[in-house]
Amino acid sequence: MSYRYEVRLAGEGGQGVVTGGLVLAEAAARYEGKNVVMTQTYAPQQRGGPARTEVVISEDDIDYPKVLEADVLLALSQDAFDRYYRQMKRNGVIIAESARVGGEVSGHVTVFRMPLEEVSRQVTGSGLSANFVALGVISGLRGIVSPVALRSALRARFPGNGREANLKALSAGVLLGKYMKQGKIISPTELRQVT
Amino acid sequence: MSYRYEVRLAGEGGQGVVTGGLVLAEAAARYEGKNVVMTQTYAPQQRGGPARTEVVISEDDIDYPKVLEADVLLALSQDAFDRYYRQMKRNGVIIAESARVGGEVSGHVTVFRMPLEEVSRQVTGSGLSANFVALGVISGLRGIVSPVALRSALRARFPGNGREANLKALSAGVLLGKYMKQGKIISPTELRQVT
Amino acid sequence: MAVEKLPPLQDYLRTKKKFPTVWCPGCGIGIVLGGVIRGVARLKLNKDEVALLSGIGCTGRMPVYADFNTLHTTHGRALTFATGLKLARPGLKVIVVMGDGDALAIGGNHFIHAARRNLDLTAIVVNNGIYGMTGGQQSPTTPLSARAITTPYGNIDQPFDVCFLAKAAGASFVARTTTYHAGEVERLVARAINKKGFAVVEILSQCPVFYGKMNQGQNAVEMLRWFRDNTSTQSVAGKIRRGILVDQDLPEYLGEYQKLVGRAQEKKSVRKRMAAGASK
Amino acid sequence: MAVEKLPPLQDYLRTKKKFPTVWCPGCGIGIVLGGVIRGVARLKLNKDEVALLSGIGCTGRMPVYADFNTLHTTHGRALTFATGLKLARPGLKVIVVMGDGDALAIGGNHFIHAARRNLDLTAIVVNNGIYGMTGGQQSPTTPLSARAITTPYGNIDQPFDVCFLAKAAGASFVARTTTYHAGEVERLVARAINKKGFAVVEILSQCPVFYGKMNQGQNAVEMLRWFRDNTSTQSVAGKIRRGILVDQDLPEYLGEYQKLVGRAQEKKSVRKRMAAGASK
Amino acid sequence: MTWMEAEPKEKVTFYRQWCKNCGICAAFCPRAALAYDEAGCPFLADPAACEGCGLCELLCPDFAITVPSRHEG
Amino acid sequence: MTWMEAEPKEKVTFYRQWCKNCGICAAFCPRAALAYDEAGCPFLADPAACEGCGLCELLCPDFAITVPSRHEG
Amino acid sequence: MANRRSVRFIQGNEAIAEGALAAGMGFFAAYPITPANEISEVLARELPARGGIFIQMEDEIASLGAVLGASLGGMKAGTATSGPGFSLMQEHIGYAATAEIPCVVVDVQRAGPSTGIPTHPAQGDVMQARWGTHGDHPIIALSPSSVLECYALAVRAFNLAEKYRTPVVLLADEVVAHMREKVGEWPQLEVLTRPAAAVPPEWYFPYDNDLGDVPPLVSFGEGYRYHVTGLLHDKSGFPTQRVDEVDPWFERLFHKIEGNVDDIVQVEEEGTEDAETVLVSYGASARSARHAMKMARDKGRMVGVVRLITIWPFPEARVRELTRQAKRFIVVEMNRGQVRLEVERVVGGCAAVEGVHRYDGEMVSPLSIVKAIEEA
Amino acid sequence: MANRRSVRFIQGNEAIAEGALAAGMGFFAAYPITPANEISEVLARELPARGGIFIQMEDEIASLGAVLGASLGGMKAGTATSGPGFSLMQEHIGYAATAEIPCVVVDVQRAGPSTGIPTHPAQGDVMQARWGTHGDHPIIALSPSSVLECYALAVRAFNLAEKYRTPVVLLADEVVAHMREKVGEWPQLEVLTRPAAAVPPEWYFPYDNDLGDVPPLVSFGEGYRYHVTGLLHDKSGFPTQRVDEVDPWFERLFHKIEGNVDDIVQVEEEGTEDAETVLVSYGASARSARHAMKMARDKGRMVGVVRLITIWPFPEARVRELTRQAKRFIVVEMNRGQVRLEVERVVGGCAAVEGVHRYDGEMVSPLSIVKAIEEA
Ligand SMILES: Cc1ncc(C[n+]2csc(CCOP(=O)(O)OP(=O)(O)O)c2C)c(N)n1
Ligand SMILES: Cc1ncc(C[n+]2csc(CCOP(=O)(O)OP(=O)(O)O)c2C)c(N)n1
Ligand code: SF4
Ligand code: SF4
Ligand code: SF4
Ligand code: SF4
Ligand code: SF4
Ligand code: SF4
Ligand SMILES: [Mg+2]
Ligand SMILES: [Mg+2]
Repeated sequence: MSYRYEVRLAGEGGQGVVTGGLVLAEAAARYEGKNVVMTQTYAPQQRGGPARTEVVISEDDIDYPKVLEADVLLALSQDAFDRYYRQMKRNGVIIAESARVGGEVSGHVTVFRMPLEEVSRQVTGSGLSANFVALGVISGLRGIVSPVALRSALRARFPGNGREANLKALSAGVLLGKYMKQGKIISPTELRQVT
Repeated sequence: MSYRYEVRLAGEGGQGVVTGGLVLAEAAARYEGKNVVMTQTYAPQQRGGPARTEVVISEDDIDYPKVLEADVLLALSQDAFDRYYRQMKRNGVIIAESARVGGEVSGHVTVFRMPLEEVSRQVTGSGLSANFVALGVISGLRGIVSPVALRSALRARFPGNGREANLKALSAGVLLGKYMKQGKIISPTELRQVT
Repeated sequence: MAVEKLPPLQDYLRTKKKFPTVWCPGCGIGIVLGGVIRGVARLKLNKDEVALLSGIGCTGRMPVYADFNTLHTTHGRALTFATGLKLARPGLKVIVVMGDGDALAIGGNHFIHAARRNLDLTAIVVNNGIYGMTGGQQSPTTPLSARAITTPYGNIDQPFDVCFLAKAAGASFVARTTTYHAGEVERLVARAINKKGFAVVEILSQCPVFYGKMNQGQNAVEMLRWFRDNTSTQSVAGKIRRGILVDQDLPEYLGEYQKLVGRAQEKKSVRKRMAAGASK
Repeated sequence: MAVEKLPPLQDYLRTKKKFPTVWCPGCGIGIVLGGVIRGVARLKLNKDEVALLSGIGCTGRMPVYADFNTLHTTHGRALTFATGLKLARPGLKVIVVMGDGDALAIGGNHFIHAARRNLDLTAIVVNNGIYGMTGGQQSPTTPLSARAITTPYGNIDQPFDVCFLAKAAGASFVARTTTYHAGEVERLVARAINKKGFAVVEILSQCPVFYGKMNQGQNAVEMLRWFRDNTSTQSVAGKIRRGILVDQDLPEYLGEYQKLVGRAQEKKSVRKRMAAGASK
Repeated sequence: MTWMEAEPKEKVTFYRQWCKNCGICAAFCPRAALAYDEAGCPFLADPAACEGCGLCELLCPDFAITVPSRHEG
Repeated sequence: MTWMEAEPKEKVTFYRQWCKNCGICAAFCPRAALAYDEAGCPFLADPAACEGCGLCELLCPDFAITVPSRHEG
Repeated sequence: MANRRSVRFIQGNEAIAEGALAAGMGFFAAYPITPANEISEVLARELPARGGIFIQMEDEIASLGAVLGASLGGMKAGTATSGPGFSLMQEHIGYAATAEIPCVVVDVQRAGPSTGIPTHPAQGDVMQARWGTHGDHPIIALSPSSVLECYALAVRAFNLAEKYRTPVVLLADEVVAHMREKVGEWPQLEVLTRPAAAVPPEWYFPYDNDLGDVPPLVSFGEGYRYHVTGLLHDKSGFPTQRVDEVDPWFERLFHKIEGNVDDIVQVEEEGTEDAETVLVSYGASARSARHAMKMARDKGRMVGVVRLITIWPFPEARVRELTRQAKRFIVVEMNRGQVRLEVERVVGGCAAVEGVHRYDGEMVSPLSIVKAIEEA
Repeated sequence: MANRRSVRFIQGNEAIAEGALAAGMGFFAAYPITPANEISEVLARELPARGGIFIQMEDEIASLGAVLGASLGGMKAGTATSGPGFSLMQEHIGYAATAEIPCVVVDVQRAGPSTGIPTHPAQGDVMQARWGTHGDHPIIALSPSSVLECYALAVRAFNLAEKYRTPVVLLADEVVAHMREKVGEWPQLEVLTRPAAAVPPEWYFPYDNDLGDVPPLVSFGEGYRYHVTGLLHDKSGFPTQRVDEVDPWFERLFHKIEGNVDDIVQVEEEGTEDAETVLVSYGASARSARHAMKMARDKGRMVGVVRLITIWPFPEARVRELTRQAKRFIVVEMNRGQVRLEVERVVGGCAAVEGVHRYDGEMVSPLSIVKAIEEA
């Protein structure tokens, strides 16, 4: 079996974890020719309840479609973090929205707490593209899917409005991710420069 | 196993085979202390379709509740006769309404074709009590259930109107049955005298 | 009305197979069957283009006798089958006969929704105020304080006014008559078949064996007399109104659906053209 | 109206457990819940003597939040449970909240039969013209040509007039209001609870997330404005009538059933006496 | 004799096999032209009185009566 | 702070935890007395204007507003 | 004379109605259907005379809905139907199982599938009684074989429903329902009533999984104000999706039935002590089987009968035990082999399993059973 | 680039809808329910654009009723629902089986029983698909495991429905229905259409039992004017109670399915050639099983997977065959052991039968399967 890359995006309804997952998955599937399975879990709440998307990426056939141990967890809410921070691979990475998630994790997992919404606000004027900032970070940091593929997938999903803002957020995330990969810590002012 | 007496009453809806069966069964059950099971088969027709009642009488427990091979078949219609004349015990007796049933039966079964409705009309003024004439015949001829028990059961079933006519029909039948038992053949005129 | 000659009725009946009918002597359902067949004959419809559907009940046994495309469905659901059939075969005249229990107890929802949707169906409710088939239980049209097997102390449920309900639900055509007025049955059924949209004909009918027997021991003749004496084509106090109660032109479902298909196909071709343009 | 003080609302809510609600921001169902609770509070009913039932849907989630005897039944069937509960416990005030799909699509038959039977129940229909819970499909009250997930080319089904249907089916009390008229909700619910017999209150409500979004992208505020501007307590052309549309005194089912019990017991004792006499 | 072939030249024809003796036809004949035989089946007792109105045919629940003048062929 | 204990002496009290920022309350206040803070929650921006009519309480779908003068105790 | 007067000759359906009354049923809602109608007929007359409630509803779905509402209101409640109506009741049967609301559903089986032959018998709904509703759920089903047993099992059905807070199906068949037998005074049978809550409202949890198999059900209107739903729920009755709340509930739900099979399961045996061939049957068919057994024994065959009084939960243990001695099982039923599937599964190759099946609206004849026995 | 454009990343429900369209479905009637809604969403858009009919009905009973009417009118017709709606459809499923009207019912299974957890997966309706309606009747049920298979089995479901004049249940589950996978151009699949009658109207019998397993069904309105009923019927379609007419019909009805299992039954196997332990699974759970198999094989365990594509009729022959070699069967399913009962029955003691079951709304994890494998 070739490597099985497992990404879990979790937060609340309205935070765009499903759209984020979709763009990530389509990028890998349509633009990089990988096998990809995406699943999502719905809550009874119409809006605002817990939302979760899981994307499994592999060169091989994918049997079990859900995340067993995540390579990457995106936690956009405290609840999401608390539920899932344990189900990680060795050397897994957690990217958490610093404005919403607190708490410590010990062990072999790296946690990046980042002001994703703040970044989104800075680049797009609204916090709504935090999901794409996060996708960019994941791409920049772990290289699962290339920024080019992500951009193409995003363009295909958003033919009209929202496209430009989301692309900006994505690029900002990519840059951030690359910085982080180099071990840099980014101050808010640097952030502003980056984006 | 003690003797299992099986009576099948068959005809069309409206001819009173169910009521007849009920009186026969209740006579045996309530007034002679026998075990009795009665079943009936319904047709889709509201009125006028084939109707069938089966009464099984025994001193013992009765398991199978339907007639296997009848001791007595009352056939009030041609259809009833054609359907059931084969399913008889050795030495079984078929009592058939002569105004409605034709056809020959060979073998170890005795067929009495009798103008039951005519008798009923003569004694009660209407042909509707033919079923009770037949019950009387069965009692008189085979003695399965005593006339006294039949009369009591009939009285219990018909508190009000119809009681007297039906009782008359029953008595006529009993007499007829006794005559027949003695091997007598009854002409229409004799009939009139009997009743 | 000029007396118009009808084709011989046996042309419309499965005379060789299924007669005499299962119904009790004097039952009104046979009169309704005659009316329906005369209505069809009056319109000179080809038997192949008529479908007669029913639910379950004594009334539900009607299709067996008529030489159309006939469908005996489940209890209460005939209108749902009719909806599918009519949409799939718009060329068929789809006539649905139902008992009062069939149409309005278990089938009440389909009845009001069919009326609302206004698909071009003809719904005939044979209202005998009782469940005949199952042996005389109350129905949603059993009159107050009437006796039935399940109302031995008199009925306390308000009965439906079938026609008013059909109207409130949105039917295009609503009419009422009785088995005594057999000629009206024929004419109203013909009118209903010709009406574009959901058309309801309520026919008060006699079940002498259960309803009649349990209620003053009326026989068929007495029940027909009651229909004669207690109904009127005028609004008369104390009498049940007969005749056409609603006849309005509302958008019929099939027609609307055809338009919708047009919109959908236009949209699709626009989408295609745009896609073609984009790929240039 | 004199301003009357109400008890603190939290007394009626399961505040510790289930808040905030599952509903989307701006959804009208919360306003209706408030109105129902204020209606109950206004009548100073003991919480133990109130039962709040619902079917399935966004509206169906209402009972969870109210500190009464609460029952979340199956889709469309709440009125049937209510019928059993009320007959078994006549002392309970039984209030049934239903969505438009719940009450009138799958539940339409129970709705008209409950109205016909006229048992003392309070039926509240939260009419948002859409299926909220399942993601925005058309409902039997979706206006003509409106968009829904299952009417991408515009709705072609005639909508029901809920109040007219309730009237035709036999309800004792029928009223209509909107979530914008939240004070009316409270008053009408109180009136409906106090009415002996089957009482219906239809409340036009906003589903901004599906209905609003798919139809001119209206948000909650815009939808409430629409209710304000397009309804009236008077008969005004082009406006939807609000207020009490039917208020009639009909025999209530429980009362009639009590009388029936009396008749039955009398008959039984007569039978017994006759039997006793006969055995002498 | 099959259905509808019975007594073709009469004003009113009866198909006895299908008659269930319900009593409706004679009860409502406006000219009292019908009567019942022993078996309960109707017959045209007063042919002269019959005006061929067809009511008996319409009201018979069992298709046992035809008034030929009202039909084609 | 539990529900309804918030700011008991105000003309209008808000329970922010339940507010979903729907925008209804301020939109319909007849005296335009309400405004929203950064988080989208309402506050009584013009206490003097408020007439205590209670509409904001009635229209809030989330029980996040109380007008204490309209309640007992 | 007094004796004679107390002897009656009545139908199974009437006995079911009288059993339900004896069990304390105060509420009955139904929709007419052949061959269950006599049950309603008796109850429409008798319930009001006792102050109870009889109501004819608009359909079968509504009937069971009303029954569940009444049961939550504190009345023992039941309904009766046949195949087509039983199919329509399936959603509410699942609701009753999930919300744990006691109720009794009488299904008088008639020849199916679909409208079938409404007036003829069958036993074609046996698997449906177990599996007719969606999702996993436990159920109890009983099958009477005589008029007396119609009465006794009606009482027992209500007892089990209350004791285990569960829907109970009384699976009769047209033969037993319409058959008339002689009955005397009814036997005095124990009648169980719903236990009261032992705790005050603040401590009451309608679905407490730590309180043993069956937490007591307090009626609506008695001051306990809890929530009931068909969603999966926590111990208070509120909806939950949490696995740690759902799992213990499921465990209790199934355990209350599976852990009490000794109490719930009843079979009757005749001749099984020394039987090489065991006839497995139930309801009216068991009468054919017993008749055949006697005939076969007369011919010297070692045949016994196990009659299933409880069909669900299936009397697994007893059937398995019998494989120690019996070489053959012949399942006799008026269907195409439904209980036979269970017998095959349970016997697991330890003995031959055959069947004598009939599903065209007629009873299985004892002669065809004897033939099957002799064919070995 | 062309290739990339034809690659889509879609949900199982969308694939089902597209498969139905590819199969020539012209009529779809449904009532909304989670998690089946996307099927309606696609069809509400696509059917009218192709001149077909999409109609949302007032409930599930009406939906299937309309489907049957349309099918008799000559259109291929289907509906989609989930557990609660599937329960309500049971009466009409029996009608379709009895009147032999082709139709497809998609049941996207969600966590039950009752309302359960509407957004979570389960496979709890497997036995219901077989036994949910009253009376004996045959049925076909298929279970897809991937998005591509959602498409392919939708086509196959319509083909089988038409070929055998029978209702076919497409038993999906929430995982497969909502899961997204990459799909390219759909494969070209054979599409069967209803055969025309070979005889003129006078000679046509819609239920001719002498014409082979499946007499052709002529549509209403084509000049054949026959009768259709849910009552047991003779070869013309008219009601009958005659055993000599009913029995041959029953025989053909069951034979058309049971006699054609080779055509109808499909399983997919991996690693069964040398497996000591065989995992039996289907739908989404089969993905867990295959994952577990690979893990176990990595650890040197001889494990294989039989994936049931056809669930009903049960792939009895193949499972029985496997007992020659396999010592253990482990049934993996999102329910409390439904297919497991069938496996136990069929294996008949020739091998151990165990199960890994989960029914709380979550998928079976491959790890728990591996654990079960290793526990032996
Ligand atoms: C689902 C279902 N429930 C009940 C029945 C039994 N049933 C058959 S006909 C009928 C009612 C008959 O009354 P109505 O519809 O008024 O027709 P009528 O016989 O009076 O013409 C009933 C309840 C059934 N066949 N199916
Ligand atoms: C038998 C059944 N069919 C379908 C569903 C799915 N379902 C749940 S809620 C709902 C309709 C919701 O619409 P409405 O009643 O108008 O309530 P709203 O959500 O708009 O308040 C449907 C179809 C179900 N739960 N049960
Ligand atoms: S029972 Fe009543 S409705 Fe049915 S056939 Fe007889 S008279 Fe007609
Ligand atoms: S979906 Fe619509 S009805 Fe449901 S909670 Fe949201 S806004 Fe309200
Ligand atoms: S046609 Fe008219 S007048 Fe002549 S017999 Fe018939 S009803 Fe009487
Ligand atoms: S109306 Fe018809 S069935 Fe009745 S008596 Fe006259 S001919 Fe016979
Ligand atoms: S009480 Fe009335 S005036 Fe005061 S803030 Fe609320 S809505 Fe405005
Ligand atoms: S109405 Fe309520 S929920 Fe909406 S913004 Fe105002 S306080 Fe918040
Ligand atoms: Mg009727
Ligand atoms: Mg709604």
